[in-house]
Amino acid sequence: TAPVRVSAAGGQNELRQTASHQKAALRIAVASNFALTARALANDYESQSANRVVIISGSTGKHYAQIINGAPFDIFLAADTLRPALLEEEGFIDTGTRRTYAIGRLVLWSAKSGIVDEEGHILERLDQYRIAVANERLAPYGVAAREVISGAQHWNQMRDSLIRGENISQVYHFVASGGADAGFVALSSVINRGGDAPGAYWIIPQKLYTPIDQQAVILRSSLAAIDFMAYLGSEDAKAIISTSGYRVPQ
Amino acid sequence: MSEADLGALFVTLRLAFATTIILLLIGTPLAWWLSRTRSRAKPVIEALVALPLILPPTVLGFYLLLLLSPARFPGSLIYDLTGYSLAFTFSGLVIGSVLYSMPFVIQPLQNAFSGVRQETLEVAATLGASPVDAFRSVVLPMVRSAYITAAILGFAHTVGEFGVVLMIGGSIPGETQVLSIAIYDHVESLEYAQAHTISGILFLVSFILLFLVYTGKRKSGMMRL
Amino acid sequence: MSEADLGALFVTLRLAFATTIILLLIGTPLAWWLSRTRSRAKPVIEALVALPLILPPTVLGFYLLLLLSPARFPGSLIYDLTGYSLAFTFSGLVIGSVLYSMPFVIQPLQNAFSGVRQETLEVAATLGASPVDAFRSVVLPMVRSAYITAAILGFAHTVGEFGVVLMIGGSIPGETQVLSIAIYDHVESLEYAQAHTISGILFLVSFILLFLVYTGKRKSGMMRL
Amino acid sequence: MSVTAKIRFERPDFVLDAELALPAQSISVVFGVSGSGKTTLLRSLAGLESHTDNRIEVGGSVWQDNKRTIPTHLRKVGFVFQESRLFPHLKVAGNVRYGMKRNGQDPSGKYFERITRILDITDLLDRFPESLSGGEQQRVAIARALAIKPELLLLDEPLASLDLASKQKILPFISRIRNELKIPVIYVTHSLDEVVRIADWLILLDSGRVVAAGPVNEILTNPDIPLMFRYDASSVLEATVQERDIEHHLDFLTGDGYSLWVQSSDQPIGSAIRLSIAARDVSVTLSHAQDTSILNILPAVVESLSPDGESRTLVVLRIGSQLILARITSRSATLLKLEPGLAVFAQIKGVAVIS
Amino acid sequence: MSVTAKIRFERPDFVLDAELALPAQSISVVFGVSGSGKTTLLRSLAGLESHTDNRIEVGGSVWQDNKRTIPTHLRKVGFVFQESRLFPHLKVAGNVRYGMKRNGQDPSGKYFERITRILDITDLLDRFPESLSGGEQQRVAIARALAIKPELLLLDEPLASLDLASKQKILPFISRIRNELKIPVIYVTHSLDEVVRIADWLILLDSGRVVAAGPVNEILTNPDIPLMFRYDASSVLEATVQERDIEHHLDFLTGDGYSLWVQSSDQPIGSAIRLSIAARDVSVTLSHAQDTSILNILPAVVESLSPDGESRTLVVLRIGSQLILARITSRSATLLKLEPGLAVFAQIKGVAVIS
Ligand SMILES: Nc1ncnc2c1ncn2[C@@H]1O[C@H](COP(=O)(O)OP(=O)(O)OP(=O)(O)O)[C@@H](O)[C@H]1O
Ligand SMILES: Nc1ncnc2c1ncn2[C@@H]1O[C@H](COP(=O)(O)OP(=O)(O)OP(=O)(O)O)[C@@H](O)[C@H]1O
Ligand SMILES: [Mg+2]
Ligand SMILES: [Mg+2]
Repeated sequence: TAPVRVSAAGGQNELRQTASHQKAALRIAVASNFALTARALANDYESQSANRVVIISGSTGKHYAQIINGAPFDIFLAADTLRPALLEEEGFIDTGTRRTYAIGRLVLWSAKSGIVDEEGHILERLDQYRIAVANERLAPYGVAAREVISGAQHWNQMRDSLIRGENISQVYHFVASGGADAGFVALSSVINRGGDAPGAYWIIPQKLYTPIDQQAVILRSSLAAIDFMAYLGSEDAKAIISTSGYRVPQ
Repeated sequence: MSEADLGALFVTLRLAFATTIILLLIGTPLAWWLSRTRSRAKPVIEALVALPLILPPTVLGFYLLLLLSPARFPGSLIYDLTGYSLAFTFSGLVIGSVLYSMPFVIQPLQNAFSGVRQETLEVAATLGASPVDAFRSVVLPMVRSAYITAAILGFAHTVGEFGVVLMIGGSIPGETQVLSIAIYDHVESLEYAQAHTISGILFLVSFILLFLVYTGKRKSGMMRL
Repeated sequence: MSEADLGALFVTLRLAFATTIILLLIGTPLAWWLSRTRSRAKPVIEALVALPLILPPTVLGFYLLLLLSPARFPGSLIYDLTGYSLAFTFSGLVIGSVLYSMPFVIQPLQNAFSGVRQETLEVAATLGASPVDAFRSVVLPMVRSAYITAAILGFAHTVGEFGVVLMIGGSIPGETQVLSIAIYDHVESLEYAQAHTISGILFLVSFILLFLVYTGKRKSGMMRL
Repeated sequence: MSVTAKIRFERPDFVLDAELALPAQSISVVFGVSGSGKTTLLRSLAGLESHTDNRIEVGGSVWQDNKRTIPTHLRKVGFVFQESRLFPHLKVAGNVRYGMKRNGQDPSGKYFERITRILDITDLLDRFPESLSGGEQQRVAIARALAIKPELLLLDEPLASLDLASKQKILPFISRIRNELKIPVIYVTHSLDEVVRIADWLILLDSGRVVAAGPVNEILTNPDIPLMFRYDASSVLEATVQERDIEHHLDFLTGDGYSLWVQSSDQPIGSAIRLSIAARDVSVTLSHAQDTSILNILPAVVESLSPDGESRTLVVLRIGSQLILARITSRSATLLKLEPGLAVFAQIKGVAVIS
Repeated sequence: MSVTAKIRFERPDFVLDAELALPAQSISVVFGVSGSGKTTLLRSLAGLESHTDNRIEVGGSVWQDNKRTIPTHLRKVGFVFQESRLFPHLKVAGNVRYGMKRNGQDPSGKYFERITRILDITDLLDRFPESLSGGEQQRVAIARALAIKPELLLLDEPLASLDLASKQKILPFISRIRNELKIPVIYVTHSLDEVVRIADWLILLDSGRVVAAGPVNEILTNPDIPLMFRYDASSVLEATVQERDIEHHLDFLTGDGYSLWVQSSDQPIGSAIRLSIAARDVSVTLSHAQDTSILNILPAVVESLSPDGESRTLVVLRIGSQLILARITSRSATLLKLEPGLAVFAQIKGVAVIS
């Protein structure tokens, strides 16, 4: 199948695509929070297919900037829906390939004992702690955390004392190091540590925040790319994604 | 520039000034010692000073975070003694920046100090100047231009610093959110126009500042070693 | 260390070597010119050289990306002429690193060059040495230690570089993924153990290397300016 | 303030091993070939060579012994180095004032004016050292060291690059400084000729060892001292001003058993002055010559004769109670049949006698 | 290779304005007080002062005129600077060889050995400059400049910090170098005494202006030259070796209308040599003295008299066709009633005559 995209950089992408055709390694740009899961998926995928996969992790904002400037990625697994939608609008993706591949789950985690319990009582006394969140302007998990804090009526007095990370990995470091008492992180980050992340976490009910949809798109169409996207929707993949702490789209 | 960005600018300047001043203060005796000593410890210290350069700043920041955290030693000691945690505070940022920008201050100073001949110090001694007095009245004026270089490198590097601050700062507005992170945030959140504006201002202000410093250096730069 | 990490190490070393060598090559004439000229352009050039320091590396990387991108001028020009895009290639990384590490090489060289007295060059001329010859046979050996400093700062800064590379490199394994990004990725994906290992190795290797360089510098460092 | 010192300092190829006992308020000249350790000796006295095993006492206070070492900056020693070593970042005035401020001198008082005037640097006060000629730099360095009114003055070939007019102005000034401050001065030079007129004491160094030391005239008239020191052999006499020939600007002096006409010293009648007579300026006759331009012809007795190089002979003559040297050709010595005890006349060219 | 130069160079406080025409294969001595522009003159000749409006021609090739300037490194000029300026990163041997390599000399051939031997630095070849004494450094700098076999040799007070023994070895060597390479040598010094024996030409500088220039004897015996240059007044004669007194190591010389005994030059009988006679070594008598140690007593005629300072008189004497100077006290001049035309005897202390 011939590439069907029309874009400012389209012609060049075509050129590069033929040049790198022989390599046949799929380059997948992945949001940092999903990188570990993506690697697990890649391993599983490579065991079933002749295609090779290269995972390039990074922040979604940065990947976006790179893609519109000609980055040689085949597939983009974003951390949100905003960037994929923008890319679609601007004609940088293979039309019709945008879809949700995972839905993030927010937890409130503390590495110390006695701060977080499984019922979420902490929410009432949230303002007594040093809480780390992802920057709500950059990370969907940050937006979700803000909704939760606002719902508990703490946002206004806490807004300027929250410890902000660029992304949830940073929030994880902040909490893990003990520098912050607790933080809003992804479920995937606490359970991917083999369940032995210290302290305790509370899985925040979905009703307290807007679902964190993470979307995937094909940037440069190829048989391999289409094949991988198909795999992403397979039951095998969904199993890996959900054991990693995400919900999968029905 | 939004109010938040202005706040970040202010924090940045405070941080850069504090870091530069501290670095000049501790860098002076250290660089002097390094330039004069024949101790076997010298290459060890020199290597240690240069080391922070090698690690990516975010990683360095990560380890600093582990160090400063009140959850374990040595951060816990500081916490127990002072009731104060250094992580996510301005003081913590200063410590991180000082470590990270250290080589940029030490190395030019050390090089310049090595260029001051023993002979010159001998003359000062025969004229009644104690070592400290001679350092102040002879060495300092002779290496003025190295101090300018050191201060510029240290200051600029702190302004542009990012990874360490990201890790141990926590972007608390007015306390630890610095300009470099603010710009980064704008880029990440696709607010390119704001990013351009702040970068442009930063560039222009820096350029004018640097230009003035270098012009001043040229004017008074007649005296060589 | 995984195979990917080894690949990243290899790319890092190639990048740091290439950058350091290019910087020494273009830094030498530039620093020499800066140390001797009385041109009014001097402070302008000096300010420009120091400027990359001021911007956070990721932001600088962002602008470099805009520059190198084949989607617009001047990247498009290069692309049209060479059929080759610089963004997301090793060459692009080298350009970015050269720009970013420039001040760390220029400044120590310029300072050292300023310390070489006109008198010394005059003697060389009376002994039949052309300016180039005198530079090679007199200036270079006299400022050896500044070259070591410049090379270490340039090399180390490139190894530790991160933001620029992240942006314009795209961290493509084997091509533009460098060690600093590899460590960062491990940290980001919460693979602390791997991060500790690579950081530890990097630290140790760097320390030994720096230690050896500084020991060598000390041994041969008898001759002062 | 007298100086007693015992100095031992080792370098791989060189050992300085010197014992000095210099009178107070005196000028001692250190003389020796290049590399004989003159500079090293001065540096040791100033406390600039470490790892030395010295004992230095100046004017009763101990500067260094095996228990303690007073650091250089507390020694109050004026040092003019062989190279001028001016501070490049200070103007000439700043250089001179640097030490004054640190030694309780008024940095713009009379003394500053006097020193800069005598060293002829008043016009240079506002210039940076790098714009000075070699001799100008050297004069500033001398001014800077003298300005601190030191307790010990060390001069390492201070006048080597200066013209004769400057030398003639600076040398007497150093001599006056010694008297005013009552300090010992140690002066390294290769030109005995130039300094013998102000020197009281002479130290001959060879390969780091003191070959001879003592009052100038004792050393200079001692025919046993090694040849290399004798190129400029001369002798020094003491005398009193008796009368003055104002028209010809001459003084008539008498010493112990002799009298001389010399260029007027402008000292009051009756004052005691010193004379230095270069051996080359003395000739010997058997009879008293008449009608000669040589003013001073004194009866003398040959004390001893010693060969001086291949063609010359150094003759020690006794005039009254004093010894002086004459350097003549060996051929003349043979022709005149000079031998110890012979009564002769010493012809001293009047113009060669200096006060 | 002769030198003709017209040099003009301005500094804020100082203007050098000199015209030179120096004979080929000659040694020209530049003499003048501190700050008179000697160093600046040498630097201009070497092409080290920019913004000059010079015309310099050496041995027929133009080094500089208003059209073009040959850069210093192509001028083949040996320059010994006032300070030694050794390369700190090279050992002594490396310093000396630096220029040799760049001027087609074999850096370890016979010439290298000869130069290092004569300058007595063979033991220092393996040392770094910073471990040398002042005089040692200066000798290395001289060796380095001579080693390139230059077409023009510029020496800025090269022997100022050297002892007499070294001077006596190096000066004749410079004279020999001039003859071997047939080059002009320009030599700055404050010690006329020391150099007059090898100088052919004399240039007197004052405040950047050439006060007088010409063959040594012409200048030295010219009573019109300013006083300040005359402290060491002396004159130079040409003569031929006639016979030799081997026992006393003396030569008998004859010149145009006079004869002299001098310390043997060891030159073959019949060779032409030069003599320098310091004015202070000449005394005047009306009758021929007997029984004196002064070997050389020559009939002479008083040419002119001029006052020299307050108490002395400079007498120009004609001996045969030559002029020589005598410096005597004014009192003697009065007593002897000296006046132009008077027949007298010039007594020249034999030991003062130098070849
Ligand atoms: N770099 C300079 N800048 C300005 N003026 C200078 C510079 N070098 C020398 N001068 C001045 O130029 C004049 C001539 O200097 P020069 O060095 O030629 O003197 P000189 O005859 O060599 O003296 P000396 O015997 O002291 O070495 C002096 O008045 C001196 O102060
Ligand atoms: N820094 C040094 N390191 C090693 N040796 C040195 C050093 N300085 C001087 N010497 C050596 O020590 C000896 C004495 O040196 P010193 O400088 O005292 O001689 P000097 O009598 O002052 O000679 P000059 O008249 O040439 O100045 C010389 O042999 C010299 O080579
Ligand atoms: Mg010496
Ligand atoms: Mg000079």
